Formats: sequence, C-alpha cells, structure tokens
Amino acid sequence: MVKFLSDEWNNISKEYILKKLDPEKDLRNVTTSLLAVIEHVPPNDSTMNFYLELQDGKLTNFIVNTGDTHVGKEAVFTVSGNYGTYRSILKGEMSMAVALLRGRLKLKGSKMKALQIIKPLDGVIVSLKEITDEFEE
Amino acid sequence: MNQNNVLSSDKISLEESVAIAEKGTHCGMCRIDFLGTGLCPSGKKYGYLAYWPQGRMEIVKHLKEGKIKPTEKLIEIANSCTLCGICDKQCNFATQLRPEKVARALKDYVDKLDKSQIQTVEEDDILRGLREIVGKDWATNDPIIIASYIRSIISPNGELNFYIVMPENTEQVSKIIKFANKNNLPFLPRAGGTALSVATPTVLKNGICLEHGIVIDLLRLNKLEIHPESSSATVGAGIASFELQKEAYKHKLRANVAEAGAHYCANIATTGIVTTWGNSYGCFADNFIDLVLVDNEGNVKKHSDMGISNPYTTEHGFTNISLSPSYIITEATAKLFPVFDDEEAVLVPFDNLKDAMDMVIQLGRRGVGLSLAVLSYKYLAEFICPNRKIAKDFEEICKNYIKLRYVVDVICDKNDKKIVEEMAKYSIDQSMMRTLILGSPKLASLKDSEFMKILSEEDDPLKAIFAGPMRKHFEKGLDASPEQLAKVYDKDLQDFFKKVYSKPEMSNVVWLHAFRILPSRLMRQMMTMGPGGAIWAGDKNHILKWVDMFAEVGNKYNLEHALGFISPLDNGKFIYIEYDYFYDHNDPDVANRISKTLLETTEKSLVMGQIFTLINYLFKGLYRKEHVLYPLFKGLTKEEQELFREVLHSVLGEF
Amino acid sequence: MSLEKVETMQKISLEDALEIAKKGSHCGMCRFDFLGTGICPSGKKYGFLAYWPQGRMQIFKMLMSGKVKPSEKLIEIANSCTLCGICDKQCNFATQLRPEKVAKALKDYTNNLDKSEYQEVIEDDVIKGLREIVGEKWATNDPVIISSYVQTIIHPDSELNFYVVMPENAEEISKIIKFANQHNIPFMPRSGGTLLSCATPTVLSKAICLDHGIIIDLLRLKKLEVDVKSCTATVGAGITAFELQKEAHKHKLRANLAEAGAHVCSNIASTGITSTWQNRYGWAADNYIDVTIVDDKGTIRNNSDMEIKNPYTTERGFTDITLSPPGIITESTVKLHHIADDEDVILVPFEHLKDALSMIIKLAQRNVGVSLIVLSRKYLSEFLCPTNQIAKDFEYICKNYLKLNYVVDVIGNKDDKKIVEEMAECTIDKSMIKTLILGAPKLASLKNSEFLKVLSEEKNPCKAIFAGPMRKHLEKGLDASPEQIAKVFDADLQDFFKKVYSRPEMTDIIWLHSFRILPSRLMRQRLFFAQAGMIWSADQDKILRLVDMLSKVCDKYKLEHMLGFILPMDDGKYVFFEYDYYYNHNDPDATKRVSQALIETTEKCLLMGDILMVLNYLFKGLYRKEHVLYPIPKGISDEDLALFRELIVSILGDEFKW
Amino acid sequence: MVKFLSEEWIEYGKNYILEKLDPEKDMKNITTSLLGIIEHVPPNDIIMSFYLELKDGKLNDFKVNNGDSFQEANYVIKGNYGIYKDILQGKIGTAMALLKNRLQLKGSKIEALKIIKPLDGLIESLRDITDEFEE
Repeated sequence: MVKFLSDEWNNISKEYILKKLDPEKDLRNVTTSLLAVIEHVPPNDSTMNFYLELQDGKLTNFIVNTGDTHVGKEAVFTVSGNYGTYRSILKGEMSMAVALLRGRLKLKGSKMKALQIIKPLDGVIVSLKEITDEFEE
Repeated sequence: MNQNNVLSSDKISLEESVAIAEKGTHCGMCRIDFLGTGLCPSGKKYGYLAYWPQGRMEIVKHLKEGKIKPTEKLIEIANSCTLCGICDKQCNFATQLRPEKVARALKDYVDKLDKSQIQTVEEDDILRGLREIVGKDWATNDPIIIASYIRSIISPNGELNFYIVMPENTEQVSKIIKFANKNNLPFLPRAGGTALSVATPTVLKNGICLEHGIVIDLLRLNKLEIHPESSSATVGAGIASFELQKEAYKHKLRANVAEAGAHYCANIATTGIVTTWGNSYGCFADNFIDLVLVDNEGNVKKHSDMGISNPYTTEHGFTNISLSPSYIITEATAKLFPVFDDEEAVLVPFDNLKDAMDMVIQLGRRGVGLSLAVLSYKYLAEFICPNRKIAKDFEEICKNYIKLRYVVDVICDKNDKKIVEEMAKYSIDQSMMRTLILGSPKLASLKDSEFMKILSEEDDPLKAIFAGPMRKHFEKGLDASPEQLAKVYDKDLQDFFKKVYSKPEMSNVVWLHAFRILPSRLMRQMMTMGPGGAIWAGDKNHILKWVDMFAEVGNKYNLEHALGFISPLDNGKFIYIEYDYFYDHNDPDVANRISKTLLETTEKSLVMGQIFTLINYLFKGLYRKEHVLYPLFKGLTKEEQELFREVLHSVLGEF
Repeated sequence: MSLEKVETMQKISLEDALEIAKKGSHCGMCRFDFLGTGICPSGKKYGFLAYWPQGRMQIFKMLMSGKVKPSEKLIEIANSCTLCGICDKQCNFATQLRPEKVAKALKDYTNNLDKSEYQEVIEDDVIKGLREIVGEKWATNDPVIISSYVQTIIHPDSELNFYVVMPENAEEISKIIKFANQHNIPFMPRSGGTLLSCATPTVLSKAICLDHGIIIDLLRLKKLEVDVKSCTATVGAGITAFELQKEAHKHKLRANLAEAGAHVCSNIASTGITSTWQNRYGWAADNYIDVTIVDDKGTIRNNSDMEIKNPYTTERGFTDITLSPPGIITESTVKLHHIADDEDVILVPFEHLKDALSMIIKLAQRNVGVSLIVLSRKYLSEFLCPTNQIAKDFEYICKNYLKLNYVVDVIGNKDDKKIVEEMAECTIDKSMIKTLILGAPKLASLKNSEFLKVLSEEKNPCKAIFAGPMRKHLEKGLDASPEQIAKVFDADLQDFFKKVYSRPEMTDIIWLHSFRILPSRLMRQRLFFAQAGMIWSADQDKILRLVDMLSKVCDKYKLEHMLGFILPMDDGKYVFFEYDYYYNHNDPDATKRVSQALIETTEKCLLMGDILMVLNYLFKGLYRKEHVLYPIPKGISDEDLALFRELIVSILGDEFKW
Repeated sequence: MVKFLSEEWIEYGKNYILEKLDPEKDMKNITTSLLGIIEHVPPNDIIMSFYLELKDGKLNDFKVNNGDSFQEANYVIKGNYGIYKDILQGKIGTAMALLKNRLQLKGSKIEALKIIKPLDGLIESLRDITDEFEE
C-alpha cells in the first residue's frame, strides 16, 4: 500500500492494472488516453497530473508528472479537479461519473465520449483504490 | 412580346444610358425573382455583380467618366445579356427604370470597340492565392468587374485596387480571411449591399466602404433548408429575405425578415432585423437558434459552442460604435413562426401621431397582433402607388383632403382584429386596401376634384369614405382593377403588369408585409437615409420630442423628410423609429447636407437620452437584446458629448 | 389570544412532538412572511436554519434518533423561540402542522438535560479561516446547527462533518470558495432547500446532497431593488419568490417566479423558472437581463462580461446530466412585466385531457393570455382546499360527480377572456372560484349528497353547476364565507384564519397565481416527487401517450400518482409537464419504488424522443432556451440506453440494478 | 527617414515627441500607457509590439519588442502589419481602424477614445519620419 502519486504508487498501479484487469472483459478493448490534473496538492499547494493510455484495453502508458500538462502527449480527454476530489474518488466515497456530473471534475473533450469509457475507467480506478491508502492531509 | 423587342432594340447612346444608370439605387431587386419572371440569366450564371442589371448600370457610368478602361471581361459582360427583358419588368415595379436599355447601350459600345482599346489584366500572387481557394472562376481582379461594386462596398472616389472573391462555403471564407491576414490585406463581406449603398453618398462612406483589399461576395452561399418540426430554417449568407420567406411559406411558416432584397444573415449582423413583426417575433438574438460565423482571424465559430468567449454580449455605451462587422455570418439557423389561417390586416387612420403611437404601444404591451406599426402617410403613399407622381398626389390627398397623417397598421388573427376594431372608431380593412392599391392612379387623378373638396368639408372625412356613406361611391369611383393600374406603365409592359396585379398576393397586405417587396419603392430614382433607433416607450412626450427634432433638423438643412414608421419592440417596452430623409444621391451638395443631418440628429438623440441610435445599432444584431438595450441609455453629459464629437470627427473628418 | 396561549402552554410529550416533526416537509414557508404575521423572530435574528421552525423540527428528529448530541448552541436554539405562534399559523395554512409544539418540546427537553450531556465543540483551523471571512457569528461547525440542514442538503445517513457559513456578499463567497479549494474541501450553496428536500429521500439523494464539507447558506444576500423604468429588479440570492413579487407588485409590475418559498437566483440556475406565465414571459435566459456568478474557482463574473467563456450554451444529448449549478448566482437582474389594468381569470373545465391540451396549445401559439396551464383535478383540489381530507373529498366530487378532470386555467386581459369564452362551452369565473375556495369545506361535505347525485345525472354537470340553472343553488348552498372556512382550523387559530380569508388576495386567483403560496399544500405532511420534462407539442397524441405511460409505470410500482399540470412554453412549440408521485418519505420501501419509477419513466421518455427530461435540463436555467431545447431530442438507440443505464448505475451506485 | 519599428525609428520617434509635441497642448497632460501588438510582420510573419508610456503628457517610455511576450499596459491594440502601415501612411485614422475592427482593442473603449486625439498627434509625428516598410 502506497501514497497517492508517489513513484511506488505509479509503478505498482501499472503492474496491478496489467495483472488484474482483463483487456477485453474489464477494459473492453478501449483505446483512449486520459490526462488527470490534480490541483492544490498538499502540502505546497502544487499541481500534478497523471497520464494514462490504453490501447485495445492494454495499459500502454501511465506516468505521473508535475504541472498541468503532460509533455509530448495529447490526451483524448482531460479531467481536472482538486486533490480532495481525487482523494474521495480513490477512497471510493464518490464515483468518477458523479464527480463529473457535479462539476467536481472538469472535463475537456466530449462528455459523451468520456461517459462511454466511464465503466472501463471505473475498473482502473478500482484497482488504484486497492493499492492507495495514504494521502497528503 | 415583339413590341417589347422593338422598344428595347431602339438604339440609345451611352450618354442616354448613363442618365438612366445614375438613377439606379442599388436596391438589388434585380437579383431576386419577386414577380415570377425568373432571374437575369447572365447574373445567375456568372455571379459577380457586374453580370447583373444593377452592375451593368454601375459600369457604364464609370466607362463614361473614363474611370475604367475596357477589358475582355467587359465584352463577356455585355454579351452575356440576352435582352430577355426581365430586368425592365422588375425594375419598373420598384423604380420605373429600364435597365435593359443600358445593357443594350453597353452592347453597342462594346461592338464599336477595336481590340487595341482593350487592356489585359495580369494575374498577381494574391489573385493566384485566392483562386487556389475558390477556383479560377470565382476570384478576379478585373477592373470592370471591380467597378460594378462601386457605391455598394467601394467608394466612388479612389483607385480600384481590389480583388473580388466569391466563396462557396464557410471553409473557403475562413481560408480567404487567413490568407488576407497573412498578406496584410483588409477585407469586407458583401451581401445585398443596400446598407452600403445607402451610406455611400454620405460622410459614412469612408467609415463603411472597403478602402482597398478583398471584397468577399457571399452570393454563392445559398444553402436553404426548412425544418418544419422545429419551425426553423438553415439559411446561407447568399439567401435574400424574399427567398427565405418564399420557402418558409410553402410550409405555412413565416420568417422575421427585412426588405425583400436584404440578405438574411447580413441583416442579422447589421441591425438584428428591424421589422414590424419584431414585437411578437423578437429582435437581435431572438431571431436565431444558432449562427455559424467566421471571425477576423478566420476561425469558424458557432454561437452554440461552449469553448468560445461570450458571443452574446457587447460593450455598453454610446462609444460602442462599429462600422464593420468583426465576423462574417455564413449560416444562420433562423426561427420561423406559424402562419394562421385567419390572418388579416386592419389599418386605423389617425390625423395625429400621439394617438396613433398610444394605440400601437398599447397593442404592443398587450401582445395584440403579429405585425404592429405606425406608418406615415408618406410611407403609405410610396408603398401603395405604382410611381412617384401618383404617390405624390396620393400624399397630397391624404394631407389636404382626408386628413390621413398616420395609420396604425396591424396584421393579426381574427380575434385580435376584433380587439383593434373595438379600440378604433373605424378602420380600413383588407378589401379597402386592395381597392386603394389598384385604384391609386384614379384616386390620384381626383386630386383637385369636386368629390375631394366635398369630402374635405366633412368633419371626419376618413370616417366618411372608409366607414361612412361615401364608401360605396368611393369604391365605385376608383374602379380598382389590374387593367386600370396597368395603364400607368410603359406600353410594352402593360400586359405584363395586368397579369402581375391580377395575382392575389400583389394586393394582399398581409403577403406584402411578409415579403416586403414594396420598401424598394422608397428609393425609386432617389436615395433614402433613415436614421432613428430604439427609444424607451415609457415617456411618450419624449418620443414626440424626438420625432420633432428630426423634423427640425430636416428643415434646417432643407431636405425632403418624413417619419417613416414606428414599431414596438420587447413587449412594447421600446419602440423603433425610422425617420427618413430623401435626396438625389448624384448631387454632392445635398449629400453633404444629409451627412450633417445624420451627425446632428445622432448627437441630439444621444443627448436626449433613453435612445439607442442607429449608429449604435450597427453590427450588434447577433447579441442578446438584453445586453444591447439594457441598462437604458442615459443622456450624454457635456463631457461625453465633446468626446462623441471628437470620435466622429476623427472618424469622419471635420464637420 | 388567551385561548391560543393556553393551548401552546400545555405540555406535549416528546413522542407527540416527534410525530409532528416527522411530517415536516421542509417547504420553507416559515422563513418568509406570506400571511402578514411577521416572521419567526429567532430565525430572523440568528439566520442559520436551526433557528427557524423548520430547523427545530429537523433537530428534534435528529436528537430523538440519537444522530446528534446536544451542544451549547442547542440551548440558544431552544430558548431563542419566543412561542409567538407565528409558525403555527403559517404552517397550518400550508401543511396543518403545529411546529410550536415541537419548539415547546425542545425547550422542555433541553431544560431537563444535565450539563454533562452536552458535547463540546472545538474551533478547528477551517472554521477559524471561515470566520475570518464572514465574521465570528456567521460560520459554525456546531453539530446541532449542522443537523438542522439534514434532508435539505445533507443526506440523512452521512456523518455530520460539515461547516455552515452564511456570507453576506459575492466577495465573501469568492473568498470562501478559494479557501475551500485551497484546503481541498467540497462545498455547496443552499437557498430555499425545497428541491433538495424533494430529492433527498429518493435514489438521487447521494448524488445531489453534499457528502461533506462547507454548506454555503445564502440567506443573508438580501439585496432587492426594483427599477420601474427599465422594468427590472436586482435580486440577491437570499430573496424568495414571494419577497420579489411583493416588491414588484408595489409598482404594478410582475416577476416570473417559482413557488413562494423558492429563492429566485437559485431557481434560475436549477430549472430556469417553471411557471404558468412562461409561455408569455419566457424560460431560462429569457428571465434575466444579467446575472452575477461566482464560479467554482471563486472568480466573480457577470454574463454581460465579454472575456468569459460562452455562458449561454450547454452540451446537448441524454448524457448531458448536471447535478450541480455552473456556479453560485449571487445576484440577478430579472425582467419584470406590466400588469394590465383589466386582468381577469377564467377556468375551462374538461373531462378529457385531449381536449384541454388542444385548447391550451392553440391559446399559446396565438399568444392569448398571460398565464396558461392545464391543471389536473388533483392540483385544483390541493390548491383550493384548506386540509388534506377536504382536498380528497373535493377531488372525489370532481371525478365522480362533475366529470371535472382537468381545467384550462387562463389569466389574461378582458380581450383574452372574450376569446377563451368564445372557444369554451362552459367556464368558471373569478367569483365562482372565490366561492369554491371559501366553500370548499361545505362542498366536500356534500360528497354523498342527493344534490350531487342529481347533478351527476346532468348531461354536462359542470355546465349546469357553473354556468347553468344550478349555479345559484350551489352558491347559496355552499354559503362561502371566511367564517365557514375558518372552522376547519384548530379552535385557537380560527379567529386568525377568519381574518386571513377575509383578505381579498387570499381568494383572488390572480394574486394566488402570482405569489404561488398554494403549491406548498401539495407537500402537506408527506412528500411527492415530480417526474417532469418538456415535450415537443406538435404531436398531441404523443403527449397523451406519454401521460399514459407515466401512469402505467406508477401503477406497476403501486404509487399514488396523478398528472400535476401541463403548461405551454416557447410560443406553444413545447409543453412542460409535471407528473407527481405521492408517498410517505419516512417509508424506505415506498421511496425505493419511487426511485424505480423515476428511472423507468426517464428511460421510456428517452426512448420516445421529442422529450427533454428533468434529468437533462436540471441546472441549465442560465442558458438560452434555444441552446437547451434545440435541436429537438431524438429517441435514443438501444446502445445509448445501455450507456444511459451504466451512467445511472455509476451515479446511483450498484444497489440500483435492473 | 527610417524603417518602421527599427531602432532609429524609436529614437526619431522619441526625439520628435519630446521636441515637437507640447505635453499640455498636444498631449493634454494625460498619463497612460499603450501596447501595440503587430501581427504578421513580413517577411517571416512574426509578431512584434511597441510599448508607449505617457506621464502628464510627457513621453516616459517608448520601445519595441519581438515575439509574443507583452508588457502590461492601460490598453492594448492589436492588428496586422498592414493596418499599422495604413495608419502610418495616413490612409486610415486610428479611431477609424478601431471602429472598423481593423485594430482590436483590449480595455475600455471610452478610455481609448479619450486619448485618440493626442494619439493622432503622435501618429502624425511618426508618419513624418517613417517611409520604409517590409513588403
């Protein structure tokens, strides 16, 4: 169990998703990419992001970064919200969909598209949930 | 028909043709098929203004004055005219001119030319670039073609260093603009061109004409789809009001449109469409569901896009003046409104403005009627009468004999008609209007008759003829018929006009309000400048003062002038007023006085307050009326007045 | 008066008080002065919901269920009640409850507590920060105060880890939001709270309530200025519909408003203001000239600003669901409308919806009338009748004797009235409505009378009774008077209600349409959930099919249900419909069934097409109606339906299965 | 005579204003700053800008920048090279360019227009010294 956005977190989640999520069953062979921007990250109120790329349901890229852009890659869609929101999502207090519909997460890109892969993404979130237990307070 | 050919084949010199051409007012009625004659075949085929009757008239003027030299295109332009006579019919209805004679003279002139006199036109890099975007046929730098755009986007004085391009769709417009910016060339879209032609003789000329660069003629964007289920229409920038209305009517729907020749999209951009239907159909952004436009950077945007910056608001205050649009509307999704089976027209005559205004504002506030307006007897006469002479006599009769100064003009369903009739002592119904339209020549001829003298001695002459005992005699006396009316036209056109006036719609006031083919008559052989704007309707004396002000200034510069029309807006919270000055656009002195009048009335209006003047109106049409008309305008302070003058002077030069 | 005092001084058992409290429907009618009684002095002074009758009832429930422990504030809350009796009068008019008894019980309960039972509340950094922004008094983390917000923004099951803050202006709100983001704390504004209280018992609860964090109670934004010249009013977020209407009417102007207790600004944001006036006065962005909004970054902007992102458009399509407003509207400049001197009202009774519908749409297209609506007999009864029982009997009579199932309800000027009269076979005029309001109890009592049996044999009972020979008898028989109707209220309140019903406006149907104090009666002592939407009106059979479908689904889930109303909008191009399910919000099984009906009907509507469901227009009231209503929604495909279900599951959680 | 936006141009401009323009009469003692952004500068289609600052009618600062990092100013006008050229060649007035949307304005139009006149004076002076443009 590791700390959200730490290097271990990044590595372990990668392995976890590759191991535990079946590209077809869980991830429906989707090809997409998501840039998640995390604002107001304690303690220094910094901004971070992670970039996540799926090809035919296989995880091809998953990187944690600082700042609000991911160098090089254009994500199919971008969600941004504050650290607290991501915490609630990873703690399972709120689903990603609700966060979107309530404006806690802001979406760049088509809502339609985003919601179409919400299910597979939930899968990813769940696995992240499994391995994340520590947050900045 | 053959008589027609005989006449039109009478030779006339270039000089004579110029005399006709100079009376042309660029009303653009020769570019829409409003009489069922079909369209000018060459214009339809070649597109550029030069190939339309209006364009040929402009060209001969500049050939004559030597501003332009013949080119190969000139030969094509002259020969493309088939002498079919359509333009004579259309132009006669509106302005009683014979453009075909001009075309004929141009043919003769071209035939006499020898090759050596014909200059060749080089294709430069800019033109090459434009042609890559729209194709070879649809971009040109030919001076003759360029000259045809003078007075309707190009100022008469100044060189002709322009390019004309006719894009086919939004993407091409976008490419053209990006290309223009990259090459640091200014550009300006042209649609119907009437707004431009009205301003050109005046001081506004430099303000609104394109000084050099690329004229983007939008005529080819002629997409037109009606969506009955959502009662809306998709309208391209090349579609004229008349064409949209015609299509809408096929589905028992009506669009809120400007004069027949005005292009719908351009009209949204310029004034948000000012009509007598505005109180119930809306104004500014009310008119459309969505717009597609290209901005000055060449970006394509829709009003329904979420990413763009607020497209519905504009800066507030009198300094917010725009003399050209910061965008080109290439396509609009227009709202359409139901046409009811029981629609009728009812006109209530008045001898003073105050009472007429009271009534129209009350109707506006109570939401009675679809089309609401106060018309001056001047408008009524010009609209109804087939030519100026008859209109003048008709006016005099209204003024001196029957004391008809204003009419409250209402189009509505049966229920609303009852309401109006109960409010009015008496009214003019649709059949009487038909009688007046077809009988106007006869009526005019009664100018000095006994009948009129007797009538004028009645204490209420209007009542006597419209609702009283004399109505029968009156109707009989006028013997209103297409035959009678046709007599006022040139011999060779009488058969045609007999047929035209036999069509029910030509004497159907409701149809005429919807299709608006009559306003072009205001400009017959002369120009009209109609300042005005929207004024808060809460203070009637304030409104009357405003109208008086226009009259005083008009007298000061001894101009022919009259109130045009008054229509309520925004549930009667505002009314729109157009006040008209009439003048000969070929006379620089009067044009100069018009300019002064325009500036003076605008300044006085701004000082009075609660007025949103025409100058502020310009190019605000795609915003929410709530952001344009509110908060109400306060009167200018001394300091602001100074500022206003400074601005205008640095824009328009000293006055 | 003396009688009244005695009544209220009598002790009341905690159990009895709890019974009353449970029936509270959070209608918020106790927070503004709609009967001329003045308003609850403690609520007015302390602001927080806890100090209003509604809040005390909620707190009492929470204390009894042990969900919250007493705190110092509880004493202040209990003692701040002066037992003036205003709440009993207001609540009786709306829902026939006696909140004062609960307040009394709360006093007794607190006085019997011993100091040791009070929990201590510590001021943490967050509350410190908030107090720096709004001042000591206007931010709290006291659990008792927080508990008063349960069911109107807090889900009953969630812990009470909240803060409540009452800012005074947009600047403070901006600071609060920036502060919240800084500390990663979620926040949500609260105005009238009725919308939330309707959704809370249902499946939507978790999605729409605030899970934890800062409740921004907007009650203190009280700006209210009418500008007669431009026919507009500047309205702060704390102003209720009733308060604005009252101010507007002083100038012979009218605002387009929701129910009396709804706050104007939040109502614009949530549903764009649905009213019987909307065909004439407009919907969504039509309602306002400008609004001031604080966005979720804490930035303050106006819709008239040029440099902001397009504030008038939204995504379309069935997936575009929004469960929170695009920002907090702190102030709006709304349009007001002239009131004609000759305004009158006219009701046209119908047996069949089909006929009522075609009439209302025709009127709307031709712009006849200012207020247009088809009311079901259910609504008519609930509105007119002082108590639930009388309403039930009244409805029974409409249904079984009068064949009066729907009325086309029109307000317009005298010209409009003539037009309607010419279209209608028989009509109910203003004086007859007054008779029905004051005579409702008597009429109800005739339920099984000979008179009605005879009447029901008439070919057209409505005509006979409202326009025909029997009208006189009816008017005489009902002996409609303030005295009569006052009799149905508790003995100690009868004098008061006699005075109330003697006031002309209380029986003036036009006034009642403008001020909308009656809809609160729909919620008396139980809740209802309204399935609602807008349907393209050109295909009237489809509208009938829709209503049919809605009722079938409700039967399937054994719910009490009835069409509420249908009203035209957008020049009659659309009609807005509300279909209501009535249920006991304290019964979990019933709420479950309501939830299922809600989802099932939503799905069926999406499949039908031409319908914009409440789920899809919620929180879109700020946009131009042209961008919300058009293009007209098409029926969705089966893949789309699957997607929609996934979406619903991820919103509502897995406990919701098909 | 010099080239638009060149070093010399700035120098000439400065001197001209200091010598020829009276802070009170011509510049109305105004205190303001103006950023002019010039797009599509030939030959390489680059962006340039000039920043001009007046204090009590006296020229305080006047400089030219390359690229799109801009200085804060009371108001900002933006347009392509061609329109600036037209203005400096006297083909079109500054106010006209604004009203025709050839120059886009950021900031209050009122404020901008208030100093149009003195600004014209400045343009006038620059006009006399500028004769060379990129083509």
